[in-house]
Amino acid sequence: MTNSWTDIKNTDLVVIMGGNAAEAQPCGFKWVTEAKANRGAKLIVVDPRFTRSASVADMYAPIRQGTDIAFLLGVIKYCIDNDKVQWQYTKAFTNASYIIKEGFGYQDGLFTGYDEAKRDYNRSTWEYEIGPDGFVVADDTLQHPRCVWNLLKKHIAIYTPETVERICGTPKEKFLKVAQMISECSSPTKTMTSMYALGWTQHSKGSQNIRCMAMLQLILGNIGVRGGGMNALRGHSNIQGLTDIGLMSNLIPGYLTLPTEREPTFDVYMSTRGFKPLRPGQMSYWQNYKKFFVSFLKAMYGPAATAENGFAYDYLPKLDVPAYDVLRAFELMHAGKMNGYFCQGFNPLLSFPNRKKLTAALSKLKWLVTMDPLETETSRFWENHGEFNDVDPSKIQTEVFQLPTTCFAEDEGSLTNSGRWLQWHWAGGTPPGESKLDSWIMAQLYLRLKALYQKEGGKVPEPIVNLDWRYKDPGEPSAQELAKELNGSVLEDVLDPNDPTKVVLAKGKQVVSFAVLRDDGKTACGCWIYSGCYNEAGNNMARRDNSDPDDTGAFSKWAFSWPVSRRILYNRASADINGKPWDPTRKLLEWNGTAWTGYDVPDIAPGAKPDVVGPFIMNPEGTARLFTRGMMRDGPFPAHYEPFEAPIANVIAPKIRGNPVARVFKGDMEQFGDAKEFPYAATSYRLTEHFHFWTKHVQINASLQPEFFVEISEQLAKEKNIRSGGWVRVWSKRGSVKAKAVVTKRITPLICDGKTVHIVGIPLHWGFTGAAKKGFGPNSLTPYVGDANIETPEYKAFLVDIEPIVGPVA
Amino acid sequence: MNMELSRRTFLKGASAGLAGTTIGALGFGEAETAYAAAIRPFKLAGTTETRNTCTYCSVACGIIMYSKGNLAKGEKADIIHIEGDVDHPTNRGTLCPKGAALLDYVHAETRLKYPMVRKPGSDKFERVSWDYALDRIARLMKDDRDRNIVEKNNDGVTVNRWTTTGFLAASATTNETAWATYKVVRSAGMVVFDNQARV
Amino acid sequence: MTAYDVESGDNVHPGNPVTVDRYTPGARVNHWITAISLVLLALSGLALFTPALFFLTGLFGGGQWTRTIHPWIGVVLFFSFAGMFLRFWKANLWKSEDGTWMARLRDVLTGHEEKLPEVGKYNAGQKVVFWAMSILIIILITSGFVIWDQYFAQYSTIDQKRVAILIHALAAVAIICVWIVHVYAAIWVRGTIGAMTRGQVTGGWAWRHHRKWLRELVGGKSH
Amino acid sequence: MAFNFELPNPNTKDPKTNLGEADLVRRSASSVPAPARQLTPVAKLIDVSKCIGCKACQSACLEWNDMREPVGINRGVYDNPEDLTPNMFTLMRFTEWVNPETKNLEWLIRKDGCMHCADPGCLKACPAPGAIVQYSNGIVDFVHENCIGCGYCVKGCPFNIPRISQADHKAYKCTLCSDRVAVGQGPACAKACPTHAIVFGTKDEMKKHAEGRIKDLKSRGYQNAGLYDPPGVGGTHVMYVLHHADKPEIYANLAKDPRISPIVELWKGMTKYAGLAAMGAFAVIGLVHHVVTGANRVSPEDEENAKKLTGGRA
Repeated sequence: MTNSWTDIKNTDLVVIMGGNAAEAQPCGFKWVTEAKANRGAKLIVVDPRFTRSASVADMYAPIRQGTDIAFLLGVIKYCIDNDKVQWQYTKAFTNASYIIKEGFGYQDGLFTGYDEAKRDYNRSTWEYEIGPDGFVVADDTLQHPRCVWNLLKKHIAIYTPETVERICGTPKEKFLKVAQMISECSSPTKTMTSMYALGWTQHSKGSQNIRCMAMLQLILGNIGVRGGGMNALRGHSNIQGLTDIGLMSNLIPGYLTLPTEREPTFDVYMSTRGFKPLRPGQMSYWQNYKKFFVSFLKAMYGPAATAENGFAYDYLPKLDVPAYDVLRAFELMHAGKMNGYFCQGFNPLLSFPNRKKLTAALSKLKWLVTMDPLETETSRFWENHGEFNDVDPSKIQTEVFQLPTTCFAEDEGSLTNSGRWLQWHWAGGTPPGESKLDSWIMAQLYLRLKALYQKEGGKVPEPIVNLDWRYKDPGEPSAQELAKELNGSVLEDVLDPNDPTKVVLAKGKQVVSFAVLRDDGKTACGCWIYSGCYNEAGNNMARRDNSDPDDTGAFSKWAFSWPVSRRILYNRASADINGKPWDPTRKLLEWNGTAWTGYDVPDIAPGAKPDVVGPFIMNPEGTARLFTRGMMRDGPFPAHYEPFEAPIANVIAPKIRGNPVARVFKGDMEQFGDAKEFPYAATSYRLTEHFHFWTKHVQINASLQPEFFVEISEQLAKEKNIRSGGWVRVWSKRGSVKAKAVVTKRITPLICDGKTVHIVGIPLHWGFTGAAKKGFGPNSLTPYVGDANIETPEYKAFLVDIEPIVGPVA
Repeated sequence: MNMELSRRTFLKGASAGLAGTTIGALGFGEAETAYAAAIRPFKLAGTTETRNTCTYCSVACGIIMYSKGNLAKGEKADIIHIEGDVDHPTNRGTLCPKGAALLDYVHAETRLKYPMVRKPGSDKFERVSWDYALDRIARLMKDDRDRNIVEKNNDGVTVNRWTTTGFLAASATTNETAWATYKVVRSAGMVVFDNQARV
Repeated sequence: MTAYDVESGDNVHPGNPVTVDRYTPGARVNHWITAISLVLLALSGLALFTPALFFLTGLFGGGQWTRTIHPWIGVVLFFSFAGMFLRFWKANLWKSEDGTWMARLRDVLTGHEEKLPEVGKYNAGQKVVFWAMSILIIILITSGFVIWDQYFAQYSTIDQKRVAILIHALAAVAIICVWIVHVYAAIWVRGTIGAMTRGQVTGGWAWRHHRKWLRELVGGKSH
Repeated sequence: MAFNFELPNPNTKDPKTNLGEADLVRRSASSVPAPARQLTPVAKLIDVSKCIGCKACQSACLEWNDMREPVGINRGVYDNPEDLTPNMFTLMRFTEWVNPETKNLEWLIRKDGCMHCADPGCLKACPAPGAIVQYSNGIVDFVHENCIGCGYCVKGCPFNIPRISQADHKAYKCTLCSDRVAVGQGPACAKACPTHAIVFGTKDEMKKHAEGRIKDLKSRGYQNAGLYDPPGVGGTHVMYVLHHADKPEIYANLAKDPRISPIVELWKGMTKYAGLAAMGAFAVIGLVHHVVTGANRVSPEDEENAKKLTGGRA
């Protein structure tokens, strides 16, 4: 989220697309109802199903899953065609006026530089034209044919309301009504907020779905303002935190990146991370990269990280592929290239696509360790549960450890919500049996591994034995100790260069924020963006002052939000080029002639002149990108691509299947089904009564939504002679499930490219453990392919067939 | 913990909203002592309150756990009720159907209590001690790492990459646990490393 | 010829005084089971019928027990009465003299039986009681099942239950009234109760109240 | 302040109850002295137009009341359990309704449960003294110690709410969380409701709040938006804001003009008195008759005649 849940009350228009907040985040959705009740805000829901969010919407428009980009580019075109653009904002704060290199082009659904064999682009032409002064060439009049604005207009020209209807199946008049409502928010005094979640990410072009809406929000001037923004609802309580802290194959805490093997030394690694400004006078905040990186290495390896050894740069593993994401992990497992696997509070057997493949993969492991407070299907993947898990234990040689952990009620620490709030919580219950804290388990494993290396020696012991593990009780580091490490501290006194008698930073003190971090090894910081969470002022994550001056919804004294307790990202963009708020009634920051003042912590130097320094300081341009240069693998602009399994061919580029650069492993391409064999467009989702695979263990929730079902329209039910409440079989090229049928008016067939497309909805909460009835999950059916940029599996759009059956004899 | 502060600020912030609603209506004046036979005795009287955050989605609703026994005082604490925290800016005391049933998560029949191991080819879990489990796992890790870690790639670049053992991180553990996990996993050279954000 | 309303077991014993067998032990047991059931039903029913009489639940071990037992006693009553019905229905068929008897109800109540036609084993009054009981018991058992929620809740709508419970109440009132008449008559007409206790009446009683029946008994002996 | 009707966190230290026997205004099958004080009437307002059908109310209700519902099955609908039960005091009822005027689908979701009528049919029908009570703040509550499980309340209720437990044969329904209200809190469902579709306060405040909501709904084109506070039962202490108040029946058959069934009125009214009178009359008549005419005795002549009749043949 660029903004926060409580800020949503400041909006004039909520667009829920690619999400279902009422169902998945009801208490956050409250702020939508508050905006409606108190500001007269309107709610638009665009979704293949008439969801619980739609039930309280002012406008609902159906859309075929996997066609959001066509819809959104259509809206952008509508806004531009009808001059519904926040011009001052677009001109000042985006790269609309920048000139793109000669030779860039787009045609037949492909950008320049496509290599079909590699399924990848040579992205060299997706770049700005750099002038002799080393800065990007711009044309503020937006006349230049190769300026971003004109390229954009050219790129979206095909997305007329007719084309949108043809691709998305959204009736033209509904699309136009939505586009009109959205376009009204181009007024500087009207804001729109975008609420999205996995309905956008779980596609082979998920990143572009989101980026497309971000572009729309930029030309409407809705980024950085109260009641605006791009708000990722996020699924799990600390998914944000785990990502911030970089628990991913290619990440280092704070969105730094793990070196690749093309970066053999510290200096080579840093050389590509200079980030010098691309426009005059810009901050280009990543210029501080080295400070954050060195402080991280000091936090990891302490005294062992020295300037001489490049701060133990060699200890870090170097990647040979972009990332070992979960899909690659299970691909390797399936190929017998992995021996051990840990699942910490994670249930992959139900979470990743193509369950058959997952079971086969897990069966090839030598050993598997699961850590969970609850039973999981993964920890019992080897156990036979009839049709629900049809395996033969005697044929599975995996050694499985099931380690019992505490749950939220029994541990202490902080969680980061989707609004980037780090909130501390306290333990209040005695753990059952011998269950233990996850941190205890990790510490115990580490100490034992370390002891083995110290005793026996072995390959590359240094990173392990030199890991900085100086805790009061090494066997059980306390939450406070770990939190302080994340915040960072001073390792050696830092003296004032002008007056060596003055100590600027005193050894042993917590750093106040990342602003004082250093690249000389005198500071350590586990996660620079969290710096400030636990400084000398104490544990700021535990702050509980819920006062909110002038009811802005900022709650700036509540807990801690990264970075440096900033509540709204890019908040400088809430004011115009002279620093005056776009909407005085929704003031966030204001330039008082010498400094920025207001309700939030400015995300720009307090003295940075408004007409000089752009708001988007993380970009070397200082502006936001309508054209992303080479940053994304599948194009500098979003373009419509069908899902890999689509009921119709790509209307714009019939030859292209799916996202042309999405990674597909050998053997998986053959496992994609086509519309002839599997005529119905399926999608998967959550229900409000359940949370993933956890609440099927919870008696109350199990009773509120007891049994696995699929949802279909009355028309399809009639065609297939399926009775509501009756049993059906649903199958794809990869698997088959049995479910109850819920026949509903909330799903209606769509007409796409002249063809009737029926939608099959498949919720995901059932398995073979817990209190609820045993059932299946959609991952028995879904294809093994992910987003081209971040490899999130394509759960939201795939093909199935369906038939009525006689119920299983229970 | 932090109860007083929050209570104060809560009253400061919220009393205006409350004045003349339920409390006002029921007019706390001469409170009557005996419960009416009709009315269930108030079950939270004398319980210990602990503030926590809902473990489910990223709205991160504030919750209060009510327990018999006080963990902070080293007593055995049995949680008997969980309710939304009205002091919390986001949820304002409300909870969704999952959050409102958190109590049944804490006390779920399928909560795990003891370390278990399933031997190759076996059709059942067997209870083991923590020491057995942890020593065994550490051993398996070391053997696999020593056998398979890639120290240098073909170009002789030091890569210290361990790809034959992987780690999937949780989505509901604390940032502090996440950091401890990161340190352990990365220092071992593991790159097959991911979390729930992927899906 | 055998008489229409002489029942098996009826018999005359010449002597001083003459005695007449009116009810067999079977019939008497049957009667008293029915009688007790009816009384218990009335008491438990009334307890739930009006708060004023709720204290009667005390006799049955409280409200829960009263609610539980009442329908079961009803079942007992139903079968027990069914037994009596089979014994007595024939003798209770309506005859011409019953009309005349009814027409002279005044003389009946003032005890001028000499002014009445001779009647058989049952006079019109007794027959009315018999048939009223029969009909009311059918109504009560039927409506009773409709409101016996513990087992039959799902077989009727709430509206049907409402109607049923009203009918049940009305029928209950009626049957209690009929019962009062029955009991009073037995007390008022001395020598009657013996018929249901010892099973016998004196010849004089038979001569006075059921002369036709007596004649037939005596006549019957001649063959 | 974001929201006006936020409910306080429970006070665990010294919860003082402020609701008791002395506040009873009605007691089933018995009478109570007029209370010394009149509590401000409270009400729960359910704004159907804000409800997202998330079932948080059901969840909170089960949890707070220490009730659990067995795991059922899917019957092709979202309603679970399929109906109110002795454990499940409140239930989301889902209706997919196509608005004939706009042709748009409207997913009508109504939280069903006890309406806490000012004139409670259950209490009127109940034969067990003190099994059902009504407080001066409007709460109608069941006292299980006194309940005999006869099910008369089910027949008396115009909304089909009470359910009889097959386990302990007692009637159950929403208590409006009398135990929470007694100590100055709102019902568990209202505290939990994520969108504040359920709010709780004094009845006057709730009516005022409803007016605002209705204005907002009318501004969004719901011309027939209105408050559901049916006069037929003297008004209720659980009220609805409906976007189509002109046809409550589309909300899973919400009674259009609910009142205690005339049959129940007849049964608990006339029948009772007339019946007792009739029975009394019969008894009295008998007595009088006996006094006037005396016993009907068999005379010696009768015995003689009987002897003659039999002896004649001897």
